[in-house]
Amino acid sequence: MSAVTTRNLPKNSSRKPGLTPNGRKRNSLSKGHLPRWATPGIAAGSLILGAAASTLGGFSVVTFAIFTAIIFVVASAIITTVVEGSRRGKNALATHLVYAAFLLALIPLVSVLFTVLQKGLPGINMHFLFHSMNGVTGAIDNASVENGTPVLGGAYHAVVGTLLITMWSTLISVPVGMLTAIYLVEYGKNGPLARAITFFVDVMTGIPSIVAGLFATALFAVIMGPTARMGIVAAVALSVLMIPTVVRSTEEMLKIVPNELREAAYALGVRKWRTIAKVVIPTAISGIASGVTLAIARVIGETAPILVTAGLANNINVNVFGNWMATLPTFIYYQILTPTSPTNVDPSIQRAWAAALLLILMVMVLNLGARLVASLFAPKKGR
Amino acid sequence: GTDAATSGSAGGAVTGTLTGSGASSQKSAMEAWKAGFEAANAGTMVQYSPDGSGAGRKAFLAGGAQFAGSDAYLKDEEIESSKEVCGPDGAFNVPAYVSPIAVAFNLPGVETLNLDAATIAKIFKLEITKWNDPAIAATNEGVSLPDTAITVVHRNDESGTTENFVEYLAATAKDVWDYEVSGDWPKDLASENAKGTSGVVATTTATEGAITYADFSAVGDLGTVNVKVGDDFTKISADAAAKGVEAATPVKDRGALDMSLDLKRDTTESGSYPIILVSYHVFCSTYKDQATADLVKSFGEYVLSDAGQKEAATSAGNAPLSAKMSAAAIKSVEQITVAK
Amino acid sequence: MSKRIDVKDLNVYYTNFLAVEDVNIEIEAKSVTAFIGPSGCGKSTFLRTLNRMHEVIPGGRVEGEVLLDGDNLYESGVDPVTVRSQIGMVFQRPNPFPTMSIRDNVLAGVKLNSKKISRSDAEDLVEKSLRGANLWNEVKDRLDKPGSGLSGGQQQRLCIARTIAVKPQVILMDEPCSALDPISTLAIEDLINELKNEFTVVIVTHNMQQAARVSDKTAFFNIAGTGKPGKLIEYAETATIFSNPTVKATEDYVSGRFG
Amino acid sequence: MSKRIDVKDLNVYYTNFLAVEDVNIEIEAKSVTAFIGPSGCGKSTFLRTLNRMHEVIPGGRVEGEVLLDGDNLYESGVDPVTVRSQIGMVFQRPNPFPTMSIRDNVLAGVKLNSKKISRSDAEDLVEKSLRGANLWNEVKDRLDKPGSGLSGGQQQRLCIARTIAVKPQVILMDEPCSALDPISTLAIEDLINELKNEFTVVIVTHNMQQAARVSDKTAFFNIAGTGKPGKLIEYAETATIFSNPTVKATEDYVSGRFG
Amino acid sequence: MTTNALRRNGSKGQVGDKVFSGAALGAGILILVTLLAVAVFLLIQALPIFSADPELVSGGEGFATYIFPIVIGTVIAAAIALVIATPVGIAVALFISHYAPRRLAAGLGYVIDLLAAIPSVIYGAWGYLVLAPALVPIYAWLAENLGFIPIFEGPASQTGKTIFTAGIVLAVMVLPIITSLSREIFLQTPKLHEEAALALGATRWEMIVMSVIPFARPGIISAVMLGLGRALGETMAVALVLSTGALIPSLIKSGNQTIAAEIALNFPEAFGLRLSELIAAGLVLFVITLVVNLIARAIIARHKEFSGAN
Ligand SMILES: Nc1ncnc2c1ncn2[C@@H]1O[C@H](COP(=O)(O)OP(=O)(O)OP(=O)(O)O)[C@@H](O)[C@H]1O
Ligand SMILES: Nc1ncnc2c1ncn2[C@@H]1O[C@H](COP(=O)(O)OP(=O)(O)OP(=O)(O)O)[C@@H](O)[C@H]1O
Ligand SMILES: [Mg+2]
Ligand SMILES: [Mg+2]
Ligand SMILES: O=P([O-])([O-])[O-]
Repeated sequence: MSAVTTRNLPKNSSRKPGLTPNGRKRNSLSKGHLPRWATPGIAAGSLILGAAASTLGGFSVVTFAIFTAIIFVVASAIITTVVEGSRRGKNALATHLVYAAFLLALIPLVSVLFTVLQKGLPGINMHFLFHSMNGVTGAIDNASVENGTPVLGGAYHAVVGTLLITMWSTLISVPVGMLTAIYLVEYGKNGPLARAITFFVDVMTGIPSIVAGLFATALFAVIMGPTARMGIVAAVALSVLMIPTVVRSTEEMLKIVPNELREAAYALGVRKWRTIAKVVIPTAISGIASGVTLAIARVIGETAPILVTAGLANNINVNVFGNWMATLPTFIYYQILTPTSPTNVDPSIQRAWAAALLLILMVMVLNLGARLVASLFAPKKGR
Repeated sequence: GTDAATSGSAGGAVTGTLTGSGASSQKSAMEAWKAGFEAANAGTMVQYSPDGSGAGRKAFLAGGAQFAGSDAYLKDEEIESSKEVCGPDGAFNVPAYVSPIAVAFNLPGVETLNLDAATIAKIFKLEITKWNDPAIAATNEGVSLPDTAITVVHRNDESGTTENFVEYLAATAKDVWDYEVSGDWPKDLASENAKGTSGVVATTTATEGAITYADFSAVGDLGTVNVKVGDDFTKISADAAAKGVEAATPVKDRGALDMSLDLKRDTTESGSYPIILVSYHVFCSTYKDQATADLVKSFGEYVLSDAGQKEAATSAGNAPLSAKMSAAAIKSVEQITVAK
Repeated sequence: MSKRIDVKDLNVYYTNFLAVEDVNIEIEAKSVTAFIGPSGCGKSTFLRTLNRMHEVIPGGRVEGEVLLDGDNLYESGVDPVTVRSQIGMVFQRPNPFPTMSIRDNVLAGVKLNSKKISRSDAEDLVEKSLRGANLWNEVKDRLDKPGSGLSGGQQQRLCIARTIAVKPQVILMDEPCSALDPISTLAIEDLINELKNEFTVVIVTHNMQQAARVSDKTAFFNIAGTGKPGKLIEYAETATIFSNPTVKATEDYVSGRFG
Repeated sequence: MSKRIDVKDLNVYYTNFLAVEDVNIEIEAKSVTAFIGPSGCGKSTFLRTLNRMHEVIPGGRVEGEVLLDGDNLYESGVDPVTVRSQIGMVFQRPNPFPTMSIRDNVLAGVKLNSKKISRSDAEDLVEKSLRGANLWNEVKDRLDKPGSGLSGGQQQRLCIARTIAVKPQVILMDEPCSALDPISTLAIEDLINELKNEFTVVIVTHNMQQAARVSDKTAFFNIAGTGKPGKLIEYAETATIFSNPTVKATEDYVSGRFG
Repeated sequence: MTTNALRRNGSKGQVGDKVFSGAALGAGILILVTLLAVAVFLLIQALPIFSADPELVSGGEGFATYIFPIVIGTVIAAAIALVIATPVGIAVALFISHYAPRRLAAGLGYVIDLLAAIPSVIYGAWGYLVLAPALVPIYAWLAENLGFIPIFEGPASQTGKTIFTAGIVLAVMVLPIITSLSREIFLQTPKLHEEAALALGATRWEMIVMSVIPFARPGIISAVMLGLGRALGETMAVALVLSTGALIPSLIKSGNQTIAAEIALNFPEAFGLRLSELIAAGLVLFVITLVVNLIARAIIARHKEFSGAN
C-alpha cells in the first residue's frame, strides 16, 4: 500500500503537534493556509497598484477598475499557489475569475438598463401607457417641443400588439416545441427521425429573423393571397424563431431527469404519457420554464420579422386575424429611425426609450410568472 | 387584412381601409395625411407600411397594397406588369412628396459652406481629406477652415436618398463621380456609415469633421452646404427645392395619367436647389370596385391638395408641391375609375 | 388474488450481450421466492423481465416466454402497462418522486393513472400503505412534506408503501432492504410474510438469512465469468437450498460465513 | 499513518432542525469503529461531520469540536479540502463518475494531488485498488469503459477502490456493503481488516454480524421519536456491546433476531 | 392456450399513449416540414441568382464574389461573440449555481436573464450611443500599441462602430442564452457526483471540473449552439451598430458586414435579382449554421458513451 505516496500532506503531519509560544496548540490542518485577512489584504494592495498603474496612462475609472481586477486575480492566484500549493492556487484563480465574469456581465446589463431608465423614465406616464399614436403627427410633436408642453401619443397600441402576438406565438411554439423535445427524449431515442429533427432544430436556430418573417409572409400569401398582413402571420414568424429555443432547452432539461423516476412510475403501472406529464415534466419544470421565458424574451424584442408580417399601425387593434398591428419593438424602431417629426426628434426618442423600458418591464413580469409556475411544480427540497 | 372598402356611395362620404406600402421617406408626411384624411372622413382608415420603395412597389404589383409610395417612379416593365392588378391601363405615378437633400457637416463654428459639385464629389470620393483643402477654401473666403480630417458618413442601407444624391453627383460632376448610379453607396469607397437618415445624422453629429447627405428636415444643428447652381450658390430651402422640381421634365412615352419626372440636376437656374428627392404615389388607373376607387381617389386628392401638402410640410418639414404641379397631379388622380 | 409465473427458455440481452441465459422457473402463486447469487450474475436483470421493466433499458430485450397464470407477457398485443399494474416492483435504490409530497408519493400509482378515489379512501390507503411499510409513525405528521427529505431507509420504505398501494398481484423486490436498518428490515420481512397470504412475492437479496427467513423457494443464479451470461443454477425449496443443495456452487455460496 | 478522532459536545443541525445531539466519542487510531442504530437516527449525518461533508448539504452545520489528532476540523482557517483529503468517504449509494472510464474513476482522487503520476505507477495503483475492492477480475478487460455501465454492486466496489486509492488516514464508510453480495462483502471486510493496520476506519452498518466481525468498538445511536434528535446511546468495545451492553435500548437492538 | 387475459383489457387505456406519442411525433414532423418549407422557400426565391449573369450580381463579379466577404464577416462577428460569451456565460452560470450564496443565487440568475429581455433595437441603439463611443479610446490604444497585429491595424475607427463592437453587442445578447441553459443544468448535477468529488478532497474548482462540467457538457454545447444561432441570425443590432464595408482583417476599423445585417439593410429597397441575391445570402447563412451544427453534433456524439445522461 505504499508504492505510490501521492497525498499532499502538510509537511509536519507525522510530527507531534507543536505548541505556539502562547501555549495554544497549533492546528496542523490550518497550517500552510493564508490567514483570513489575506484576501482583503491582496485586494487593498491591488487597489493601490491599480491606481498607480492607471495613472501612468492618464487616470480613468475604467482603466483603474481593469488594472485593479487583473492585479487582484493574478496576485491572489500567485500568492495562494506559493503558500497553499498549485491546487489551491488554481481554485483561487477559478473562483476569482468566476466572480469577475459575473461582475463583467453586470457591466453591459447595468449600462443598458441605466441608459433605458435614464432615457425612458421621463416618458412613462399615464398618457403614454393608455394612448395610442393614432392622430399624432409631426405637427403635434413640433408644437409640444416649441411650446414645451408634454409629449403626446403613447404605446398602448404597441403593448396590445406585443402581448397578442407574443401570446399567439407562445401558444404555437410551446406545445410544438415541448412535444418535439418529448419526442426526442422519450420516444425517438436515437432513431433516424429523432436525429434528423435534432439536427434541423439546430439549423433552425440560425435562421435570421427577417427570413422567418419573409417565410411566414410567403406562407400566408400562398394560403390567403398577397394582402395577408396581420398579427397571426407575425406570430407564425416568431414561432419559427422560438421553437428551436424551446426544443433545445426542454430537451436538455428532460434528458437530465433521472431514469429512476421514469422506472418508478412505469413499475407502478403508470402509462408512459402520464409518466411524462406527471413525473418527468414537473421534475424538469424549472429549467423548462427558464427556457420558455428565454425563448419568449428572445422573440418579444424582434423587429424585422414583425414589419414584414404585421405591418405597422398607429391605432389600437386587438384582432390578430385582421388589420395591421404594431408591437413595441416596431414602435421603438420607427420612433428612432424615422421619427414622427424629423425636425424635432426628441419626442420620438423619448417615446422609443419609454417603450423599451415598458418592454423590459413586461419581460420581467413574465419572468416572475414563469418562476412562480416553476416553483409550484418544481422538485421539493428540504424537510 | 381587410383591405377592401366596405361601403361608400359615389361622390359622397367614403369609408373603408386603405392599404399602402413603400418609401420610408414619406413616413412622417404619411402620418400627417393619414391623420388629416381620417379626421375629415369618418369611417376611413389608412394604413401605410414604410417598408421601403422597392418593397412597396413589389407589394403594390402583387396586389398586396392599393397604392405605393416610391422614391423612384415605376420603370416601364413595372408599368407593364402592373396591368395584372390594375387592368389594361396599368398603374401611374404622381409626385406627392418633395424634399431637399442637405449636404450636412459637423464643423464647430461653421454653419454654411459654399461648394461646387466637383468639390462635393471629391469629398465624398475621399479625394479631399482635410477641411482646409484649397478646393474648399477657394469658394469660402473668410471662413476659417480647420485642419480637421474629413469623415464621410454615408447610408449603409439601400436608399432613395443615396440614389438621388449620387444621381446629382453623376450628373453634375461626371469627371469626378464615375460610379454607377444606385441606391447603394459605392462599395469601394470605404468610410463611416450608418442605417437610415437618423443614423447618419446621429453619427455625423457625434463626429467632428464628419460630412453626410440627408433629408433636410432631419439635419438638425448640422451645418449645410450651399450648392453651386449656375454661378451662384443656392442655400437649401423648401422654396429652392420646389423650384428645382419646376425645372424637371415629364418622362416621355408614358400613359396619360402618369406624371413621372426627369429631374434636371444640372439646372443652372439660379435660386433652385438641385439635390432633391421626389417621392411618388403609385395608383392604379382602375380599381375593381367602386368603393375602393372612391377611397383611393379621395385620399389621393387630399394628399395632393393644398391642405394636404401644407399638413405634410408642417409635420415632416419637407417642401410642398408647387400649385401647378399639384393641380396637374390632382387631375390625374380624378381620372381613376372602376374596372369595367 | 395472486398469480403464478412460469418462465420458459428465457434469454435476456442488452443489445447483443447475453446477460441471462436459458432460465426455466415456476413461481408459485401465494409464495415468496428469493433470488440469490453473486453480484453481476443477472438477478436484477432477470427480475425486470418478469414485469417487462427491462424494456425501459436501452437495448434490453428477451427471447422466450413468461407466463402469468398462463398468459404470456410477451405475446404481441400485450400492453406492458397492464403487466406492470399487475406486477409491481420495488427497486434497489429508493426513488421517491421529488416533486411530490409523501402522501402523493404513496398515491402516485393511483393518482398518476387518474383513477378516481375519494378523499377518505385516499387517506385510508395512505395510512394503510405507510403502516404496511412501517413508516407511518415517522411521517404521519409531515405527509405534505416532500419525500426527498427523508433518510435513505425512510425513502426506501416510502417506495415500498407506494408499491403496496396499487395492490398488485405479484410484487417484485430488488434488494428492498439493502438500505434498511434491522427494525425496518424486520417490518418489511413481516410484511412480506403477510403479503404472501394474498400475493406472489419475488425478492432479490444478498442476505442469506433473509432469504432463509422469508422465502418458500430459493433460486441461485451464478455467472461463470465476466462477459459470460448469468444462469439459473439451482431452484428448490429454500430449506433444500440451504441445507442440502444439489450443486456444488450453490453449497459454496450459501455456506459462506455471511449474512 | 493513521490518526485518532475525538469528538466533543457535537450538535448537528439541518438549518434549525437538531438532527444529532451532544455526541462525545473518541475513535482510536488504527481501529475499526462501527456505528449502528435504527434508520433515521443520524448515523449518516454524524459520519459526515467527521470530514465536513455535511457542509455540502444545504443548512448543514455543527456546534462543537471534532479533533483529528488534536487538530480541530472546525477551527477557523481550516480548509475542508485539507480535511477531506485526509479523511476519505464511501457513500451509501454508489456514485462513480459517469463520464469517466473505470480506470479514471479509480485515479480520480489520486490525479488531484499528483498530476505527474507515471503510467506504470498509475496502472499498478489501479490494479491494486481494484483488487483491494475485489473488482479487478470483473473489470480488468474493460478499464476504458464508463463506470456507469456496471451493476450496482460493481459500482459500489469501484467507489471503494477509488477511495482507497488515495490512501487517506481515516476512511469513513456509510453502509458500504448494503448493495454488495456476500462474496464482495467478504472481500470488503477483509480489506477493512487489512486497512486497520495502517488506517483508522469508521463504518456505518445495519448488519450486526458485520459490525461484530469487523469492528473493535461499536457505537449505538438511537432516536427517541420523529423530530427528536439522534443521540449516541452507548459506545464500547464491540464485544461488550453485543454480549453485555449497559443500556437496555442497546440490548434490545442488538439482540433482535437480525443480521 | 385461450385468449390472453393480459391482452384483453390492455387496449383500453392505450388511447392516451397513442394520442400523446402521436402528438409528439407530429410536432417533430411539423418542425421538419416547416424547415423543409423554409428551405424550399429560400431555394425558390434564391434560384435566379445562381443562373444570373455574373455582371448583374452586386459587385458585378458573380454571387460567390459577392457573398464571400460577408460570410467571413458573419463568421468573424459570431466568433467574437462566442469567444467572449461562452467563457463568461459558463462562468456566470457557475457563479449562480455553485459560488453565489444560495439565497442570492436565484435573484442573480434572474438579473442576468433580464439581458434577454432587451429588444435588439435597443441593443443597437445602446451599441452606437454608449458602447461604441466608450470603445473609441481603447481602439485607438490598440491601434497605437498593437497595430502590428493585423486584427488591430489602425487607424482606429473614429466612431467605434466596428465589427468588434458588433461582436461585443452580440456577446451581450448571447450571454443570457448560454447562462440560462447552463445554469439550469449545473443546478441539476447529481449531488452524488459532487459529493464523490468533494469526499476525495477536491477543491470546489476540481469538483466542478470532475463532476459538474462533464455532466453538463452536452447541455453547454446546446446552449452555445443556441447562442451561436442568435449571433449568426441577429439583424437589427448589427445593422445599427456596424459601420459596414469591405472585408478587412482589422477589427477596429469600420468595415466588414454580416449576412443577416446585409439582408435587413437592403431588403426594403430590394427588387428582382437583388431580392434573390439577398435571399440566397439567407440560404448561405442556413448552410453555415448547418455545417457548424454538424461539427458540434459530431463533438457531442464522440463523447456519447461517457455522457452523464441516463
Ligand atoms: N444497462 C445495461 N447495459 C448493459 N449491460 C448491463 C446493464 N445493466 C447491467 N448490465 C450487465 O448485466 C449483467 C447483470 O447485471 P445485473 O444488474 O442484473 O446484476 P445483479 O445480479 O443484479 O448484480 P447486483 O447484485 O450487483 O445488483 C452484468 O454483467 C452487468 O454488467
Ligand atoms: N438533507 C436533509 N435535510 C434535512 N433533514 C435531513 C436531511 N437528511 C437527513 N435528514 C434528517 O436527519 C435525520 C437523520 O438522518 P440520517 O440520514 O443521518 O439517518 P441515518 O441514521 O443515516 O438513517 P439510515 O439508516 O436510513 O441511512 C433524519 O430525521 C432525517 O430525516
Ligand atoms: Mg442487482
Ligand atoms: Mg444513513
Ligand atoms: O428614404 P430612404 O429611402 O432614404 O430611407
